[in-house]
Amino acid sequence: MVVSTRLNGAQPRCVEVISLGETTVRFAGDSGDGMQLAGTQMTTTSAIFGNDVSTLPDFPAEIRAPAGTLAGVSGFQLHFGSHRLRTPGDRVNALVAMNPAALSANLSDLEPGGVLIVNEDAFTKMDLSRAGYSADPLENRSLDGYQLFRVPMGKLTAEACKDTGLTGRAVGRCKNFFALGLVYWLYDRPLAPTLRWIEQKFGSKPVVADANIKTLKAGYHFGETTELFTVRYEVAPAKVPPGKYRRVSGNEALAIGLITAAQRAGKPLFYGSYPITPASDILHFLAKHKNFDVRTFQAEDEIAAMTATIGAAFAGAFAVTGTSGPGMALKSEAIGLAVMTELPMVIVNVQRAGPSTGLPTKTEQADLLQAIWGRNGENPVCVLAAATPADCFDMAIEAFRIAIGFMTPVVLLADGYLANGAEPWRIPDMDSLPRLDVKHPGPVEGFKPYQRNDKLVRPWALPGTPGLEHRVGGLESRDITGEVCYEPENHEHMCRIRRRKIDNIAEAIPPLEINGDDSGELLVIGWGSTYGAITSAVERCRKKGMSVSSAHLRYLDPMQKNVGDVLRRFCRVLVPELNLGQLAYRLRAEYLVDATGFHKIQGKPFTISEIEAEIAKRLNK
Amino acid sequence: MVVSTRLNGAQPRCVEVISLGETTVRFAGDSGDGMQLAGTQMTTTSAIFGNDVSTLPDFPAEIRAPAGTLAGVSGFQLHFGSHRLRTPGDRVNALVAMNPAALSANLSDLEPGGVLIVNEDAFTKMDLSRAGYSADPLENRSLDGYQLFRVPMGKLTAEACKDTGLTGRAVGRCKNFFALGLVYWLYDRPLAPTLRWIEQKFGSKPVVADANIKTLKAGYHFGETTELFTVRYEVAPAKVPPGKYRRVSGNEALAIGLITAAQRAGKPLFYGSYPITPASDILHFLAKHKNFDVRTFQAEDEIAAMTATIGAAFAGAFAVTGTSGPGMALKSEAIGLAVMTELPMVIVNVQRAGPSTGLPTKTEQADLLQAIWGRNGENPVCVLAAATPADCFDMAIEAFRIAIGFMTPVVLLADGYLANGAEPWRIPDMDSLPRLDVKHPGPVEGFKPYQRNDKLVRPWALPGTPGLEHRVGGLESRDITGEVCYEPENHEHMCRIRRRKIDNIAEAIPPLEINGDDSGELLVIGWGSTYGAITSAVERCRKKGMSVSSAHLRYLDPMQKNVGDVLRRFCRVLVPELNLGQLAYRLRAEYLVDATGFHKIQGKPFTISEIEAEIAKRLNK
Amino acid sequence: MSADAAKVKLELTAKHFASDQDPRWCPGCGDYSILAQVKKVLAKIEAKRENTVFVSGIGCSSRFPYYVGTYGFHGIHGRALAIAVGIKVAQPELSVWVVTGDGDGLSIGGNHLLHTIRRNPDINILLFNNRIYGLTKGQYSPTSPLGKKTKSTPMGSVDFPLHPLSVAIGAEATFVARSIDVNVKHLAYVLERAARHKGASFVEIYQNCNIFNDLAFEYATAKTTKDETTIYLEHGRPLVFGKDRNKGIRLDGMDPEIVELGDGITEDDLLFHNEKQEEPSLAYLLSRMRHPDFPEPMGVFRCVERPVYEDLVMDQINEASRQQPGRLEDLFDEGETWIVE
Amino acid sequence: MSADAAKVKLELTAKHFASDQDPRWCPGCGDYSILAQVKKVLAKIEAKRENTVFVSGIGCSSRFPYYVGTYGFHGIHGRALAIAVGIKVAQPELSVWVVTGDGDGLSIGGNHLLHTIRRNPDINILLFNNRIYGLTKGQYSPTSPLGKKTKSTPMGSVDFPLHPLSVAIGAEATFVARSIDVNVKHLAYVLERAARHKGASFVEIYQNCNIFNDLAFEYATAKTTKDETTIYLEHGRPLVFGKDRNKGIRLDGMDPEIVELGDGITEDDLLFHNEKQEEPSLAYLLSRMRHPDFPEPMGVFRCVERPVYEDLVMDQINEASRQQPGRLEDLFDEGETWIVE
Ligand SMILES: Cc1ncc(C[n+]2csc(CCOP(=O)(O)OP(=O)(O)O)c2C)c(N)n1
Ligand SMILES: Cc1ncc(C[n+]2csc(CCOP(=O)(O)OP(=O)(O)O)c2C)c(N)n1
Ligand code: SF4
Ligand code: SF4
Ligand SMILES: [Mg+2]
Ligand SMILES: [Mg+2]
Repeated sequence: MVVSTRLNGAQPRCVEVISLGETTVRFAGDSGDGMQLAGTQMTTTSAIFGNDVSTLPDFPAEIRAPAGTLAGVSGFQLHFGSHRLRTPGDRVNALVAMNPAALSANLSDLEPGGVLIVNEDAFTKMDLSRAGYSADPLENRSLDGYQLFRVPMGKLTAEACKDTGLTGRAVGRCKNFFALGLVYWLYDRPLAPTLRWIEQKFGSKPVVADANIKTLKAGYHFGETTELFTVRYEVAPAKVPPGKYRRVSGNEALAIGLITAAQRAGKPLFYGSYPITPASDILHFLAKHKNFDVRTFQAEDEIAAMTATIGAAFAGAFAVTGTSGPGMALKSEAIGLAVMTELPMVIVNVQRAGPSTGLPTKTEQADLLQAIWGRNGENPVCVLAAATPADCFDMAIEAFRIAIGFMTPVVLLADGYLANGAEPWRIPDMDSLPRLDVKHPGPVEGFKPYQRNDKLVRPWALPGTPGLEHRVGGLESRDITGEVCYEPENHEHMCRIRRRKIDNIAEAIPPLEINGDDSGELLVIGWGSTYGAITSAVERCRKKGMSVSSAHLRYLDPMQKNVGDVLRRFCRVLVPELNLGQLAYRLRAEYLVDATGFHKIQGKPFTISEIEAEIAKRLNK
Repeated sequence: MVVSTRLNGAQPRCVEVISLGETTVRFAGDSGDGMQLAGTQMTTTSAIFGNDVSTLPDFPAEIRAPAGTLAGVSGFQLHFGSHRLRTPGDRVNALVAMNPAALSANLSDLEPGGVLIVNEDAFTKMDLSRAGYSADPLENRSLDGYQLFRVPMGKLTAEACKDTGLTGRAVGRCKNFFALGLVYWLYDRPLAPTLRWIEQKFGSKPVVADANIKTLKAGYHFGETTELFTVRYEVAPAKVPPGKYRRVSGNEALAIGLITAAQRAGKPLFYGSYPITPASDILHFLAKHKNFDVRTFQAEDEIAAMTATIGAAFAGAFAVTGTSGPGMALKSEAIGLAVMTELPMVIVNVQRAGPSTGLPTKTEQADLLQAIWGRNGENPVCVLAAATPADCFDMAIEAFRIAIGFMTPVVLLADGYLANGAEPWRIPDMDSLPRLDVKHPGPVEGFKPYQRNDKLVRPWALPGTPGLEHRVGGLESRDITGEVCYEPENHEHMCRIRRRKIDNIAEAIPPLEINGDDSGELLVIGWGSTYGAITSAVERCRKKGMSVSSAHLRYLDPMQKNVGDVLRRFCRVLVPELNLGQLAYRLRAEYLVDATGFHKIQGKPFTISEIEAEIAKRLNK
Repeated sequence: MSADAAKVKLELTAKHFASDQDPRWCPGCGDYSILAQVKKVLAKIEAKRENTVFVSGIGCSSRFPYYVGTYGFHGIHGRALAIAVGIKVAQPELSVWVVTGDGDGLSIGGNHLLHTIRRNPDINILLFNNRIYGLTKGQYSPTSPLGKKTKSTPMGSVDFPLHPLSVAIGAEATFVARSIDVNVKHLAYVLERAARHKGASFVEIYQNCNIFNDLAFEYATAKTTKDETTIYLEHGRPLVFGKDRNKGIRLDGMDPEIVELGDGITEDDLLFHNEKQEEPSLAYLLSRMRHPDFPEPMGVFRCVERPVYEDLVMDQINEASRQQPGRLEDLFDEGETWIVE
Repeated sequence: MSADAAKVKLELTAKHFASDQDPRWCPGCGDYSILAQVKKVLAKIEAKRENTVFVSGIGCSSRFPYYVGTYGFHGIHGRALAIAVGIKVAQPELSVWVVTGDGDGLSIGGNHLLHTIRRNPDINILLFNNRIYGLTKGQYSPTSPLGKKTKSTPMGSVDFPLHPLSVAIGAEATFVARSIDVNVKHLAYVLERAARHKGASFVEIYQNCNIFNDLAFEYATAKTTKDETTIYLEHGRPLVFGKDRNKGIRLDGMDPEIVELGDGITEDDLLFHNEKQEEPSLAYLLSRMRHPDFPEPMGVFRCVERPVYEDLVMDQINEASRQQPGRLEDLFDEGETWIVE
């Protein structure tokens, strides 16, 4: 096989090899160019190779914009390295641009002097003008600041496929494998995983498989043999904890977590949802796993999804609803009913950029105070937030642990960045998984639906159980008996109990951990998907000797018991958020600490260096 | 005429006359007993007499509970005095109970030693047991702590009606006039206003008019002639600013204010609403005033009400929607659309006790942070709150002034207590009313829908105007041009502009005033309907020499520019609220001031003495 | 067992379905009668308290669950049906009843009605139509007639009403029926039919709100008029009505018309009711017969079979589990995995 | 003016209704064709840009207003109709068009559809039915057929679909019609009819989503099948169809049946279309004729007169103002007043 000619290490030509600790590559092309596929292949290959990886796709807002236009550009960014990575990378070190539009839309993210590989065949007059170029950037020296490699990928791909029997448009669709092969050579990646994948995927279409394999190898060999490239990179494997791994996006991890929670409790999982970007993939994932007794209900709207979820919780299922910001707003009245009836359920909000429809495919963290306050009356729920794609798995289970442990709705916040971003996930040992024990009362005399235990938690009595017949609803209930009650004192009592019950959750969660010293000049505190950028920035600054630590909140209501303590051990508190200051507001109100915000509200995550720079500024460095 | 025998001042028997500065009377009976009527009659009479008055009805939660039951008790409380009153009274000084249920439900509010007038004819075995009495309280000395007057009102009313031709059940329905007459005698009220009212109301039914007049007088004479009463009260007229007055409830005042605003701008008033207690009366009032070009739209739900209101605002009407807590929750997604499209409108939330359905007929102030934060994304609106029933008029106009001045939705908060409570309202001079000038752009070339003025306000361009054709929507718009725009920087720019525009409103509103000294030991700060109780309590405490002042927020977002200053001039800040601490939370977050709350969440307003006691406690007095 | 003994037993059993709460509707409200019949029918069909759930929204009618000694859920305004579907999907074996009003079910909750009906879960939907908003004290509802004067329409409503049965048939309901609060025998019959139908049973019940819309259905209940203003549907029988049962409904093309029997017109010329007709156009046409132009049909308009939602849901789960039993290990391992040593 | 010249003029005028934004639908999407016809019809009816408002919800179809050079409002999901009613009540003289999708208009927005239709404001409602959620990338919609495999129903949908026209007729719509994106002439005809109808005009337009539900309507558009699978309604004419126009629809009682013409059966035996029939049962029956059992009717199902909402609203305002012109002084003085000196 041709592949055996691969000369690892021994270079046929004089090529310099540069070792990198980490690097970021972005594939960009038209929606039809297969960039997502190229990106995920390289991700898996790098992970198997032993790197730590973090990825982010960038889908166009339009479903299918006309080919060649800016609106139709699709991208996939991969960050891989020989140490722990937490973000998909601040700046792009190498950009593959399959057409002028992809170049135009992505060039600003490429670092000065970065590697720029373009498919020069696509730089036709028509495609240039579709991308809004009046002059060909490959010709007018505008790309002089980059290491530009012009590769006639179209022609070379056609060449590679010549004898495979593949013809016409199908040949064009192999181009992404040419680009991939070339990049594999550039970063010294093994071809085997992708070859395996092609064989599996196209096993039944040998012509296609053959063409893709040939093209991939052609790309690789093009790097190896052409004089174009004089430098090659290697990124050594990282030290990652041993175990079996897979790649998960946040939405996948969240869905897997939900199934796991229900399975560990021996319960059906009910998922009531109305499709909405970027939460829909949770529904899609769950609908594919009905063999785990997952009952998906695509409702007529978010209100039906929410109230059906309440019904399912009443009837004893592990009940979940999932949505994004606007849908969350629609659910707010019904969430109050869940609070009143004190039923356990999980409400997932995969936040996106608002207000209103906003930028529906972009990320943001601006629904925190909506989750806490966005309902009529004193209406407390537990609010959690996941920090990384893989953390969505843990937090989904944690959400259910709290929901059933405290008979309360739990809002679990994720966001578009977590939802679509992916990272390696160490597959947990079955034995390490928490067992969620649910106790339902059996038939008793004189059952009292609002008789509480020492944690103020009422029993979860299931329809179908003789003797426990009772009624719940949105009117105020008398404590203990649960009957409708208009008495003033009972109402105050119940409002306070509902709040105290949520506060009690703080007794059942681990304390907030500090990344860095326990005290110092500056604490950087965040929540949700900013975890990676904050943690990495703080590590970098600490390496430079700055007195800074970080802490990350996964529990937003209640907060952990030691949060106030932690805050007060630092002279200053910085709160980076993808909003205009919602956690900062909460910390100030709760602890009277002069926490000040650092805001970005552009539909994009923080880069590490943005936070690094802000830390330096705050420390007057 | 018999009435001429009324011996004002000169008492036919030896009756002691006690002068009171203020007093509180409550009429209580079965829903069918006409207590609301008796109460409002006495209110008008007292107002005409020259007292300051403040009233609160207490409706049963059920529509029509079975006669004689506790659930069916209806009450009306009147506070009148010779000085400025701001609440319907903490404790009841005199209670009229028309049946055992009314006695049982209301006795606990009667002050020890207070006047208790009961209709003894209604204390039958059956009615006693319906009210849950096992023994007759009139007989077993359980009422010894009160000045009990047993009056056979049934018999005496029948007697009074004997020659009028009125028969059967209709006679029974006159009983309330007997009670009213008796109370009129007790408090030395003139009969004339009520006599006039009866004649007007029953002009076409002379038999009924005659019977009611005779009964009213019989009640009065009963007081005068029976030996039962040895004490009589007088409450001198108050010094109130001269002018023409009428009584308004908060809902009436609010509706009048909305009509006034629209009329002053020469605009149709659009009111889109879905019925909900306690906001429905605004709809009812407006629907009766179509001659003011009021276009009421009873929508299929609150979402339709809200979005129709947005449509009406887009088309140039003065657009309003009104609801209560659960409805407000339902509107939250759509309010975001109003924020994005930057259209002027008013959103009224007459708050009630939540969460969820809660105690739907009771009052509460727990929707403040919902109003501010209860939407997805960074989603700022202007939030106002009325302080008294009559203030609803002013705040309705103010809401529109801001809405059109800043092209923004304005949330106006009222509550059940304001909505149903009533006070005298000095009818404003036409000239004193603000003129609301609305400027719509005329036909221009190259119109830009998001081109802002110096206050960041965009133009209100009306469909129907040639050349201004433009499109708005919930997706992020490019500033100035208004077209859909996914650019990161534009999104951040727009999010910040929307927030800054709301903040700019602070430049256009009067500063916060302090009631009392400008600085001192304790500031009591509140918002909404607690105004009366807080202000009166602070005045009382100041009279006792305590170092306490108060301030009241009508502007909740943005707050007035001097709020931080005011707070910091006091050693301590107390925030009484009918919730678990929402304004306190906001003040703490915004100003890092250790504002601490005083909470009541019982569906009832604060009494003056509750706040008085809390002030004393805080001052260690 | 004598007839009396049977009656005693039946009444005892109806009591068996009472809760410990006293109903709090206005004295004279039609809801009382419906409650009594529902309890009787529960007894008759030998429902199990523990396996029965009553779900409602908000409104006078929606207080219903408090008065039945089964499981109950008093929801929020308009959402009873969605709650019920959630319950049904979580526990398909439960018997679920939904009580809603003309405002709750057709105004704010109209969309859930359409979608629940089309999905056809096995629940019984009772819509108490009093043509008014009772609980909020008297605004017009989506079923109030044009011109109706209420608190929110002092000059008369300008909204053309919805007709619950036409809407339900628009969504192609499998079971559609109508009865009246005071006609207790017929009501019990219709309720029992609804209970026994497998699928979403939609029943409109004319209900008098004697406080805010008294006598709205007087035409259909008054001794003097009811025989002329209502017509009782019987499967397979011609549409005959009138005090002397001398009138009938005949079809003129697609238009119904009232004819007098005799004079050459016999029952055979009349429209014959067929509740099992697959094609719902007949049911639709019947739903369009309205007072005062026509006698209003009472009874079962349509009763056809269609797979029920929760069965289809469970079939897929069972099929998927049969094909590949769900094991967490497999779930975790989906897609590509790699081992780090 | 030659026919060509007229055509040129017409096309110029259609351009007159374009906005400055390029449509961003997928290449090949049926929405393009509908946009073109709408602009043409606007030109034909001589609409004024400044007096026309396009309102939509969210969805691919709901991007429509951006591409028309009139006033436009891109609302939130499902609420276009309520926004439109608000506009209409505030400014009754505006010409208001609503563009919605099968998800936007029938799923989340189904209730507003019922209520807008019953109120009958003078607006034109175009529901682009592609039987899929396009914008959210391919979940089944309320009009997707049973068993449909989509992203959210990998084992096939278990929800029986809603049929937009049946739902609209359930709410007793005054104007109901259907057309197809690719049949541009017929589409233009139907759109013009909708525009000219005074009242709520409801038009279902079969629209191909070539990305997520390609060929959903192939049966009705393919040269080889369309003559057998569709039937074009003409007022007063019998229901004839087929490549050779040799088939027709006859009524058997209330059931439609397909018959071949000839052999004793003539057009006179067929069902005659009457769009003006007061009784909507015929329209309902036609809405129930569905592929593959029947050819699907295209054209105007129903077109009847009923007072329009905004007129009734304004009538009351005018009447009230006539009876007593609104003066703020009077408003302030209502009820009892007293003077303090
Ligand atoms: C979200 C919301 N909006 C409005 C209300 C107020 N509300 C309660 S019941 C009701 C209508 C009741 O009418 P109907 O459903 O006909 O029931 P009825 O009282 O006539 O039996 C309304 C508008 C509410 N509780 N919640
Ligand atoms: C409140 C809310 N829920 C969900 C969504 C997501 N969403 C946008 S469009 C859409 C459905 C689109 O389907 P359809 O109306 O048929 O339009 P099409 O794209 O097919 O033209 C959904 C679910 C949203 N934008 N807002
Ligand atoms: S208001 Fe009407 S519907 Fe409600 S309980 Fe009273 S009579 Fe019944
Ligand atoms: S996804 Fe479908 S409906 Fe949407 S634009 Fe593309 S082809 Fe059209
Ligand atoms: Mg009703
Ligand atoms: Mg669609």
